[in-house]
Amino acid sequence: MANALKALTPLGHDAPVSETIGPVTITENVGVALASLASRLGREAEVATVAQAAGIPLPGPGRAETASYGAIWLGPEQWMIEAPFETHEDIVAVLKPLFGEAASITEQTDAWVRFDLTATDLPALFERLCGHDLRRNGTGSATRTVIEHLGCYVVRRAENQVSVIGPRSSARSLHHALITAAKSAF
Amino acid sequence: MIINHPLLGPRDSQEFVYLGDAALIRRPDGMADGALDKFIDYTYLRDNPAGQHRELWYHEQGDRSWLVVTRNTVSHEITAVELARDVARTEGRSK
Amino acid sequence: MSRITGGQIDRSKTLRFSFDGVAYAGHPGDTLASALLANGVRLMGRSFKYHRPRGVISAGSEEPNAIVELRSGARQEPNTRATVIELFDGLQAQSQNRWPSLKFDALAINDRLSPFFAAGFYYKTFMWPAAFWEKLYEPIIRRAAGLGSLSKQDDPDDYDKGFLHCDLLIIGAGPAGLSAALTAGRAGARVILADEDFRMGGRLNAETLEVGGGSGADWAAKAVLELAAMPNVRLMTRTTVIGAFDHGIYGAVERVSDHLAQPLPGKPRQILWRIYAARSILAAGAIERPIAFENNDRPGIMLAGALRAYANRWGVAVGDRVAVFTNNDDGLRTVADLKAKGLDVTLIDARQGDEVIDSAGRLGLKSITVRRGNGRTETLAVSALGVSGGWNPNLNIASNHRGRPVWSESLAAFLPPEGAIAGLSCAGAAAGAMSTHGALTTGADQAVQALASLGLTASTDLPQAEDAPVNLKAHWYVHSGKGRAWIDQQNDVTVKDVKLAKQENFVSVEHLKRYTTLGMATDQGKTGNILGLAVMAELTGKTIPETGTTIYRPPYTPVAMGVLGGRARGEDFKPTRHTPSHKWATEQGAVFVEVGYWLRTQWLPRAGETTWRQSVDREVLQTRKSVGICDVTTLGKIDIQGTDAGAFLDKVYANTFSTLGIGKTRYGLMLREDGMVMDDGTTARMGQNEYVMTTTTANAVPVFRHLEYCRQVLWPDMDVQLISTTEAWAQYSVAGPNARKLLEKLVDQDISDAAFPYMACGNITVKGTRARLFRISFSGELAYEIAVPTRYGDAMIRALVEAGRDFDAVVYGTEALGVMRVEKGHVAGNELNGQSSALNMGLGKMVSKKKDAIGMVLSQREGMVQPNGYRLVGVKPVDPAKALTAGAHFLAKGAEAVAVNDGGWLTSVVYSPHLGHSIGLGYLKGGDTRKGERLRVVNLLANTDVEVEIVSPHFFDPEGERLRG
Amino acid sequence: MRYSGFRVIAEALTGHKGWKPAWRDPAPQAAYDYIIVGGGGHGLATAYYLAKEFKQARIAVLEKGWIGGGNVGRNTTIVRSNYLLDGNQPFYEFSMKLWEGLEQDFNYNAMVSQRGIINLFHTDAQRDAYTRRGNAMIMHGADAELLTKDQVRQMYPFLNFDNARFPIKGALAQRRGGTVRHDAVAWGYARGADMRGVDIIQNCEVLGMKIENGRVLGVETSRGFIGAKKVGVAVAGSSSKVMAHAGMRLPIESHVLQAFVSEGLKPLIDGVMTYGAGHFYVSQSDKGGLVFGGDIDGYNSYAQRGNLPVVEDVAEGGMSLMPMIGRARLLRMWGGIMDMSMDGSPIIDKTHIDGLYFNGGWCYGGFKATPASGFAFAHLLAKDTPHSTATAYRFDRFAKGLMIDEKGQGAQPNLH
Repeated sequence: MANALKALTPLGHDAPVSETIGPVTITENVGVALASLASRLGREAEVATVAQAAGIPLPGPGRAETASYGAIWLGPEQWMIEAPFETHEDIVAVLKPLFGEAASITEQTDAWVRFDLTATDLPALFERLCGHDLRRNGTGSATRTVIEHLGCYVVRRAENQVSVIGPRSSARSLHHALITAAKSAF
Repeated sequence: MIINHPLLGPRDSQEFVYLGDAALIRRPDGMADGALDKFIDYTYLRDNPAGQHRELWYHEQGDRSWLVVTRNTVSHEITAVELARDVARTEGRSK
Repeated sequence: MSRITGGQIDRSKTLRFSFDGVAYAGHPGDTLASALLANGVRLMGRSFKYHRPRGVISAGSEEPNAIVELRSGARQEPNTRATVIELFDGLQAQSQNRWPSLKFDALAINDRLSPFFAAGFYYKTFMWPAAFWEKLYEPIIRRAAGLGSLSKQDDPDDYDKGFLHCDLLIIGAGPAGLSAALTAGRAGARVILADEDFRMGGRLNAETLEVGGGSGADWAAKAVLELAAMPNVRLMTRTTVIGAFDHGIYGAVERVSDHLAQPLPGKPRQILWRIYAARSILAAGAIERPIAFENNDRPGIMLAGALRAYANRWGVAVGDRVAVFTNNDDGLRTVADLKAKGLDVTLIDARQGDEVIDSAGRLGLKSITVRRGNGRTETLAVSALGVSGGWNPNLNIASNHRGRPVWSESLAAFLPPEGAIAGLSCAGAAAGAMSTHGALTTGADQAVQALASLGLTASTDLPQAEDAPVNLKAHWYVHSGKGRAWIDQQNDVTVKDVKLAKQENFVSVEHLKRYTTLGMATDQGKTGNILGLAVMAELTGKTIPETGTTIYRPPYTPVAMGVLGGRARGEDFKPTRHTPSHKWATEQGAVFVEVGYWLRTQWLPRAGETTWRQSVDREVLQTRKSVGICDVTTLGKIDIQGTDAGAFLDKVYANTFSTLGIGKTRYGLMLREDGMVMDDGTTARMGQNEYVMTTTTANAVPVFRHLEYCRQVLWPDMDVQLISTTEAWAQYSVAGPNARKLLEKLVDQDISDAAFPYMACGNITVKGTRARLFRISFSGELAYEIAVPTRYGDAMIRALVEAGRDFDAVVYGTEALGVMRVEKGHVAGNELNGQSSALNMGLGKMVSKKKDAIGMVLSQREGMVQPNGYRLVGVKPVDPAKALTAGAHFLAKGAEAVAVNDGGWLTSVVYSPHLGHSIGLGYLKGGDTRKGERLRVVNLLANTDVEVEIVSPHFFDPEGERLRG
Repeated sequence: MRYSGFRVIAEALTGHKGWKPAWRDPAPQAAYDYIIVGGGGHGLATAYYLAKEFKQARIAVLEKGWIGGGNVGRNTTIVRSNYLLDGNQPFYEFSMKLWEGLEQDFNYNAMVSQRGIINLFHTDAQRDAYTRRGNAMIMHGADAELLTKDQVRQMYPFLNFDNARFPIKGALAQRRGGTVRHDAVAWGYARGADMRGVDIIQNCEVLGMKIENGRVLGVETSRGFIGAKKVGVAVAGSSSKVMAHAGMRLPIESHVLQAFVSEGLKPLIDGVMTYGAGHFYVSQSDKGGLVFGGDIDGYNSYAQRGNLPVVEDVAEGGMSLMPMIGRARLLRMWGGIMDMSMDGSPIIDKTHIDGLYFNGGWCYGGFKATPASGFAFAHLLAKDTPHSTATAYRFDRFAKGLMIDEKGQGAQPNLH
């Protein structure tokens, strides 16, 4: 609508930044809406049913899946739900009616910065960033770990694509760490 | 150290925050008679064994689970890792 | 010219380098040590205490003597072993710990005075007169001490850290390590093979022994080629495994760029790898040990195996006339190999009763005195002497977990402790298998066993190799003469020092080490410790294992501080957190301050303002006069949902929350179980089962951790779900009489006092954008906190400023925020110091005794409810012109500034532009009953002493009418 | 025998034949008036002062291994009296005064070197806290100064003043702080005690306590039963183990603290420095090694070794504070077992068992406390009343809510 507030990317620009260092391309992704979904105590089965009907996958520990929605396992009975920002800016308003009081749902979209990294040899890059072993954790693996003192989710989207999802306020520090590691590794 | 997370498998202990003796699960009832003495023991006294120790670790840079880790304080060998919530329930904690 | 034929150096290329300013030439494949020896340079350093002339004694990282300052300027590296410095073109090295020159060193006088410098002499003197130790003696000692020097300039290089994972880590790429790697690699296991050398092969490169019918070095080269072709094997040369830590984690340092003049752009100098290994094999070989005799430390005297290594691997003859003094067959190899190179070699075999009893040559070996078994002594003119007292299995890392090494009579050496480190086994010479055949076999066998324990099967296919016995007769030092026989060469510990230690009852091996400094030098006693033990054993009439063992702590060899620090230095020491208004504030020329990892606006100077006070005063006055805007995003926000959320809040907060109505906000006080205040903040009830808790900026993470603890550990059946939303929302405080007017220009809903009263909260929209509004006040003004999704935070601050133009709105920073909260008597960081209870803060009434909340019980202990305990008070100077200082202490008028009179201290002090003078909050003993009293606040660090009046902490609008306006 | 420069010269000229053992190795007697369990710094100092200051006799020190092998043999050698709280500051200042006269007192050069300590601060809140602390120090008779950034820069121009993530804003200084040669402290007290008739018995581990009708009668050891009128326990990291023999649980957890030393370097750092924005403190020994440390590993441990995360954390702090040490090399690292108490402050008190006394909970403040701890414990043992500077170090302070919590971290030992 008119006078709507203008958005900035986590790196503080009008449009997402993409940078290529040797074989690695690091791209800021602002096109995904996020919400945390947690089953209320004792209503896990209900949540599973509703989710299945709505095309929301509920992957197990350490995993990420994509159906109509994407989902990353956060913790016991808790997931991060992904949807296109274009259509789901107010993602909670979309999800709440589905789950009602069976789940606790909280908007997370702007709590995070997401960098999508593509490279032919991602493990060689990530062995300079964190203890998460990409040589053993293939497509569909997703975990939270530490990168340069920052708690980040590392999501293996495909053999050659990984998303690093970190705290939005530290977007610049995280970006700097990724760029530095790429220059060092390749 | 490596903590074998019951849900996530082996993780570097650097992802965790340590609290202390898992006896902290057994928090006294603050409204019961003699609560003061119970709370003084609960809060301040420790077995501090040289050997097997059940202790609370929090997976802060992971899935935010509180774990009960059974670890030898002399060798650092870890023999069991459980979700603290499950342990608390088996020890009778509820609401 | 002492270059001879052969060796693994590339003679087709020449590398220029300098040592102490003199230019020399060497070849790729040389170390600084081999190149210097090839140029006839034997004198390379001076010892620590006596400044004795020293040359190399080894060909590896165990070197105690030939340590130099490498490179110059900011890249200068003190105490670098010439034996492991890979030669590069343009290399510069200087000798160290000498003045004015290496050849003539003034402090060599210490050597003549050595009787006065016996072990531990300094513990017995320099005590009189008392003042002289620090004024005279110690400064002299400090100046004389130390080895090399740092440049005192910032290290210009970068360092990386990394993480590697494998089934099998193999430490050492000699015959045992290569055999293990081939076995495991061929079986398909994930293997890491690490070696500190720049060429794999270990001793095979230094020997003429055959493997599989060809030269050992060739076999090693072929093995490396085969391994390099395996995708499941990672070969890491120039990589030192520095230690074994818990649960199969190993530290390793890869020297990526140390063989270059300087690192390539963007590349690190070194990398610290954290290796996660399911299994590991220590195949680090063995380290030869000398036999101590009088003046056994002259340049030219070295370990027999090193003498052989320089000839075979580097094509260097240390001298043309050579002698070898040995107590085992390995020494005979040196004799044979050097003879084969056409050198004149004399054998002195201790097993025949022959001994070297002395040597001569001030700056380098000229001759040795030999006493034959028949008692006849002779002097031999030699320029090099190789000494072999046998080989010690290099068990260093296997003892990192303090397991006790096991004595072997046949080797007269310690073997690694079995199973002392879970998952680690030993192979080859490190395990006491001293022949090439033994190395190849044990390497393969250990690999098979390690893989089997991981459920992998491997088979072995071993080349033929020698399996000669050691034939050693233990011989530690030569009993002869009154002179000194060196045990720890760098620290100048001699047999005499060990005898003195025994005489003074420093017989425990730990006392021996500490008293004599044996094994404390940069080589950590890799060659010398065993001799010291042996001498002490003889003196006490015990066996060596009875006397003690030597276990090693990490690191295996010294590690640059830089690589342990990695990238975390300078501005990258810790991450930086930026607030949503950061970009805008930067444009405005804001001054920022570190608040934890956050950067917050401290104040916003305007044109013409020359002091920070001018800016802050303006921000405060204008906020109270009209309206001010402040970015409060950094406050922690935790989304709490679930049917038990209200009951849960009653447990974690000292006051009651279950009674809070939907759409309402309440101030909450959170205690630790010990009854002290942990944190405070407001919590808003957004829905039936939905709350938003705010925490202080500093405690956002600890409070979230604590809530998870309460939810999972203490009350596991409560239906409560948590997630942090701190960064999801950009939140701004809008405070001042015109706050509502300003917001009404942006908010799409009715926020009149009736529709949105004090302490209301709710979801709203700002020009169509989803937002949250909370009517809460930290400043004491009519105030709101408005939050929009963070991506709109920049637009929001601009919109607020724009909408504020009609009211001359100001944006204020943390300083003005602090002023206004002190004016209102709100506690913050300086009062929430972890040592204060609700009662101390004047909030005792908030602690409900009707429910079992965390901290309630212990907050009632007698010591915490004393009437004369600390209470929060307001403080103002009697003379408004006088400034107060936070941290100053309360004293009664006329009272002496001593502890018994200490009444408490000022926690926070600000200048209140509203009141026109300095004001403060403080903790004062019995303060709640002392309003109106006149005291002094004294700051002895600045010699200030100000008379003050104790007042209510609520300096401004005590009735709180403004915030309800 | 008395040590002196003249003696050293005389011995040098006669081949060092005259030096006597620094202490005897006597066999344990059947019973003593006083048994001190623990031959570390505190235990040896206790025995020394019991004999010298309180004129007591029939004293034995029992050490399970070799004397001085505990934390006195594995620390960062720092001495200071820059505490904040009334319960602590007088005690540590008393300790500092004892350090100042120690060498002449026990005729052993422990190299007490008051080259000064500075605690850097990086925020206004830290400055305010140090102002409060500095004033408390002076009111207790100690010395303190608040240094400006420029004063710090003059002392140590190589600190990072250019691009620090947390800029240095100033420092709290105590000029009388400094370092002491740690092993020499144990040996000096041992020699001084031995000369006064104290039996120092090494390789003698206490395996049990004989307690009848609420009174301790002696200790069972690896060398047999030894009777005693009074038993004083000063075993630092082993406190819980030893006191368990008396059926006691303590407000203490054992944690590992790592410390580090670099290769020998020509003089760089004159005094002691602590970083306010990371876990790093450093000094340079007379031999030239940089001696430094940081935070404890953070988990209960009786293993005298730590792990990589803390090593890296300490190095990160060091590199951030002084990037010029990048090319200095870490030579050796080791771990000590700290008796971390529930409020970060020690206990010197009687127990509910007659004749059994306890000294522990030193966290990592134990080394600097050695002389005063020994003196105060000896006072308590000899007179059954606490020394005037140690009256707050009671067991019951937790029950009464009178914690001495310098850091304000509450009942979590690994945060102190």
